[in-house]
Amino acid sequence: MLNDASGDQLAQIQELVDFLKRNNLTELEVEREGFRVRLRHETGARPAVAAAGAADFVSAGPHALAESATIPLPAETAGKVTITSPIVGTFYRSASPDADPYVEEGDLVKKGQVLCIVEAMKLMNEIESEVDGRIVKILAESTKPVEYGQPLFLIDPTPTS
Amino acid sequence: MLNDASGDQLAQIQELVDFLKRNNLTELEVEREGFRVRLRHETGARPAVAAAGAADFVSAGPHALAESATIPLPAETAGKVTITSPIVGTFYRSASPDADPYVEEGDLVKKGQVLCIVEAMKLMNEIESEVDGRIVKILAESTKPVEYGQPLFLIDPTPTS
Amino acid sequence: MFKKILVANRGEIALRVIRACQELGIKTVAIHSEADTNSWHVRAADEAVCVGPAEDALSYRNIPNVLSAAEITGAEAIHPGYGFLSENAHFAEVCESVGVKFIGPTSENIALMGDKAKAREVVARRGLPVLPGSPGELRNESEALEAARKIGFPVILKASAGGGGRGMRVVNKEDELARAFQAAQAEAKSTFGHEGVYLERYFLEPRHIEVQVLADDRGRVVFLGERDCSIQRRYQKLVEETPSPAVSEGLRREMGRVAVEAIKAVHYRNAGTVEFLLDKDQNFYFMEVNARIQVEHPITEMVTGIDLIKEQIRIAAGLPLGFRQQDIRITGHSFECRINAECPEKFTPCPGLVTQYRPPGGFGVRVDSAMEPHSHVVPHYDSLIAKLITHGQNREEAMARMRRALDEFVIEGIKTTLPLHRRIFSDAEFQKGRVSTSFLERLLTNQSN
Amino acid sequence: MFKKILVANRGEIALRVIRACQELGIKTVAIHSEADTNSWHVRAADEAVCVGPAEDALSYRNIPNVLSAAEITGAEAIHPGYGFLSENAHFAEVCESVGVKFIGPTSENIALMGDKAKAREVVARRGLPVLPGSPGELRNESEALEAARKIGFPVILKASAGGGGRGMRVVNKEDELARAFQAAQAEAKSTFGHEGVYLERYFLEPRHIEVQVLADDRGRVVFLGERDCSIQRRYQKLVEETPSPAVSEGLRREMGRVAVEAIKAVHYRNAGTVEFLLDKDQNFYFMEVNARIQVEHPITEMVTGIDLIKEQIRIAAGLPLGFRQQDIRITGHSFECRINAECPEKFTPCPGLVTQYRPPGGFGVRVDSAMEPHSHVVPHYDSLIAKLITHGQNREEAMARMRRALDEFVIEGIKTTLPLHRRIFSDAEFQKGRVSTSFLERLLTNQSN
Repeated sequence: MLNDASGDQLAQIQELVDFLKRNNLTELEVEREGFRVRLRHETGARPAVAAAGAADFVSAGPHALAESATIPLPAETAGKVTITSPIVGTFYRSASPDADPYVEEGDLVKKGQVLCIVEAMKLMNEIESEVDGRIVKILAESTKPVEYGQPLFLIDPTPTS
Repeated sequence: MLNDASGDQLAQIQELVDFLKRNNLTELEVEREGFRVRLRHETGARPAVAAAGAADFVSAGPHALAESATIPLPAETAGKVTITSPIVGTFYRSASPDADPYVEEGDLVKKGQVLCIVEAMKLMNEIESEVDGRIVKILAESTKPVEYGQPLFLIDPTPTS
Repeated sequence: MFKKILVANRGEIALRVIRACQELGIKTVAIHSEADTNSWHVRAADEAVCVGPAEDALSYRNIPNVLSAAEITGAEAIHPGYGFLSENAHFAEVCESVGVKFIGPTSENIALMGDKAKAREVVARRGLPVLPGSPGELRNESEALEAARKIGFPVILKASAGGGGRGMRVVNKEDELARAFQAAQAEAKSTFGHEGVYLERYFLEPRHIEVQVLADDRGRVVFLGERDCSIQRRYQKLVEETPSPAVSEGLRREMGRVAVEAIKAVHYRNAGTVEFLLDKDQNFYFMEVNARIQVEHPITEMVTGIDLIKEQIRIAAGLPLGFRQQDIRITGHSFECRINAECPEKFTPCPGLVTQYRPPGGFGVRVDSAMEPHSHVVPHYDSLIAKLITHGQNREEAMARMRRALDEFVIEGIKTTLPLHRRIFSDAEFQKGRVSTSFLERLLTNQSN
Repeated sequence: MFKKILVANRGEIALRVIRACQELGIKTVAIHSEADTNSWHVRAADEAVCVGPAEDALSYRNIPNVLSAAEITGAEAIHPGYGFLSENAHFAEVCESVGVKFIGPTSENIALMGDKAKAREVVARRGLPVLPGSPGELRNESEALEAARKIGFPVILKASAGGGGRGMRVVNKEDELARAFQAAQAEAKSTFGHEGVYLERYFLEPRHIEVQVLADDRGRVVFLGERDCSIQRRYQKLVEETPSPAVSEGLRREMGRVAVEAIKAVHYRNAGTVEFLLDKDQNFYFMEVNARIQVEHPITEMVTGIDLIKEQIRIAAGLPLGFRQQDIRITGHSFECRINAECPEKFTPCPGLVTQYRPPGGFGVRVDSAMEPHSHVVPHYDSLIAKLITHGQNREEAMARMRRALDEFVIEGIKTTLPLHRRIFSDAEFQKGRVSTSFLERLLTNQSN
């Protein structure tokens, strides 16, 4: 166990996580041939309670949106920069319905370049890139609400050599 | 343990988990030939609740008695027979206040021999030995109440060779 | 007043009684089987005594061990809760003979109430409306036929010693009677050990209405409104409410008067419930007296503010009732849901480890339960694990609150009747209060269609 | 009626408001900071919007983000709870201007009530008994001296913009006044950003009595009895009860009449609390109006049966009050304990992981809390984690029930004020109802001796 390549390792750790949850453990530590895994799970009612709660919970609104938005996997984000929404509002990829989007996936952008607008209380807030780099992924859908901290863009920064 | 293929390992850990739960443990650590497993299980409120509950809980009565009685350690009981009270009542080591005790620690007893009396509702119930053997320990105090299943005697049975 | 009471029960009702004692400043002794060593009621009590192995016949129903437990702990009185020894006349009698106060009716009360045909006869003699039926047990088929003709079909055959729907037979026509009589007798014999069978008028879609009464040693009797227990499945109640949406203020007073008369007729003492059948034309008929505190007592407490367990204890201690009929005020409306550890479709018990437990809270919500996070529901006993009770200013608010509380209630790891309760409370007919004892069977039938 | 309400708060009060909405069939939007993503109030709501990082100035008090959250979710109204934006006149005004209903008083109400000296002036002009004090803010020391001489020593200096005991100075003699005035001004300036200070008579061992009122859009005002909040530590309430053991039926009516007059004098709308100081001779003086729902509102609900949050929502929706003064009945007695995550000796906050959590249950016990087993008490906010409320037929029963419930309450992993509450409820003077606002300091002093 745990002595293969890292992809397999993740799968194996996932297995341990499932095992931990299935048995309602709070902590699990496994060590073998130089590998050691220690898991802790604050059992807290989170997933169970959500499941038992109102079905409406994931049916509508920004919460649902945040849940279903394309959240990048840890591997994808490694070394990348995520631009998140600094405010609550509505996400627009272009300045007006007729205008072209500020950026597309694959575009090269400069630090300070406008990437999108988040409208809040009739005010258009321009969101700028924090780095030079290439847009890897656009994570929110135009005209849809976004909450504070919601990931909007994934950018692969240009090496500052 | 834990040196087989990973599927077996999980099965083995599962065994440990069951063991942990069955024995109501909160933590278990096993190490063997370079393998180490550590399990934790927040068992729920048991000890915490007792501590937070009424202080009276352990102050009086048969419950307190049962708590404070000399409960033999597992090592002491290995291979020994525990005679428990089959009824609720008052434990007497002798037939009357003036009489000698039925048995003392170290005595050899026969199966069917009367070991003590448990009085319940003015009835004297004679408790007999279930085996031939030697009284290792007397676990209850004369004239004190005993509950159902409370250990009264620890007997080292004579080998039936 | 007593200084120490032994609570001869387990689960939510044991905890309920212990709480009442704590509030009265009375010490408590819990009893428990080996399966319940870690239960909340054991930890909540001041002392605890193990009285036997898991099987209730050998522990919670073990009269010598229960009485010995009272003796060795110096408890002056025993509260039996419901079930187990609560309606055991012999136990009540032995308690009396050894000088331990039985908190409940007298052994004579229990014996008489246990013989339903006889109890009904006594009440009928007072001129009170009794469910039309045979004057007592039926000796043979021809007696049954004669009684049935007098009453008019359909009729129902019931076991004198019975309860919970066992040993019952509905008979629609004369020519069905003979075979049904034999079958009912045989079932009564095999189930209850006594073949006595009686007969009564069978009503279609009746309501089950019961009136809570309190009677002290000095002959004062008051009633505390009624409870509508029409939501049943095979005579097992699942939801109760008070006031009944089918009972007007005038009818309430009249049922209360009859209940008090009936209680006086049988010289009943302590808390009791007079059960009535209410037909579609607002006629009501005395059926029986439940000689114990009932599972559904909390809804009466919610609308009257009166703690029925404390009243039971006070009456047993010889104190007079502290209030008169005119002091009783019914305020608002209350519902109770009995949450059972059962598969909600088939009602098979579903014991196991409760992995998550989060009761609902807030205004107007009461939970009577001995469950905790990580509790084990053991397979040996009743499957009732929690009573969820709500109170509101009116029926609509109490109902909305129940819906909210049911949604909020989290029990994971075992199956419970929570989904069924949610379904009942979102049913339009139920919401309108238009239910009878056949409501639930119909709801369940619609489900499977 | 509103279809969707945004709840601009967290913790128990957010859950309290969400529960009321659920019972009214109104959809809810929770807001939360990044520290509260997994909180119960977030999961209980139909939708949830993260409005900022943990710091409340950037999240729960972030007006643009809170209003945007209402906008993007289509919420028609905002309930502010208590604290945070609840008494922010600017926020109420912005809500009105963007067409989102603020569930609470008008922005003018909030602004006036925030200026305590001015509010008192308005009430005094109606001829109502107001705490003897300076007619408004004091410009300098000589004005202060003049006012103090008129009123008579001892006096207390308070910040107009203040609250919670900050910026207060008791002055016993004339020659202490000048220095105290300067110190109070400086503290007011640094704490509240406004140096305005006023002065009032200082009473030894007064009681803090407040009257709950409801006022609808059409000018109808009712009062719902009083609350005795004398158990305080540095102006932080720890235990509240209703009715007050110090208030007779006649005094209650009189305080209620004055409260209603005061509310009408300031054209107040929605739920509000009129605070009075009650001296040892049963004289009472208007102090201020709390322009929000209060932490201790549940005890009023327990004795009246009226859901104050639902009434707030109904009033905000433009509905008239559904009852008149003569419909209000005070039934029984109620206590509330505020359980804080604090070291019980020094009252320092004690955040952390709650390893065990088991709220008490049963008859007459209500828990308002957003805690669950394995909750995290985060360090960013108020330390109140649960409100334990009991109701009984009389003060004695409500008190016995509180003692029982406090013993039953299990919170492990963090320190809480539970031990202090147990101590208060076993204190003989408290049990007799003989307390004043200095009770708790004395209890704590005795402890350390």
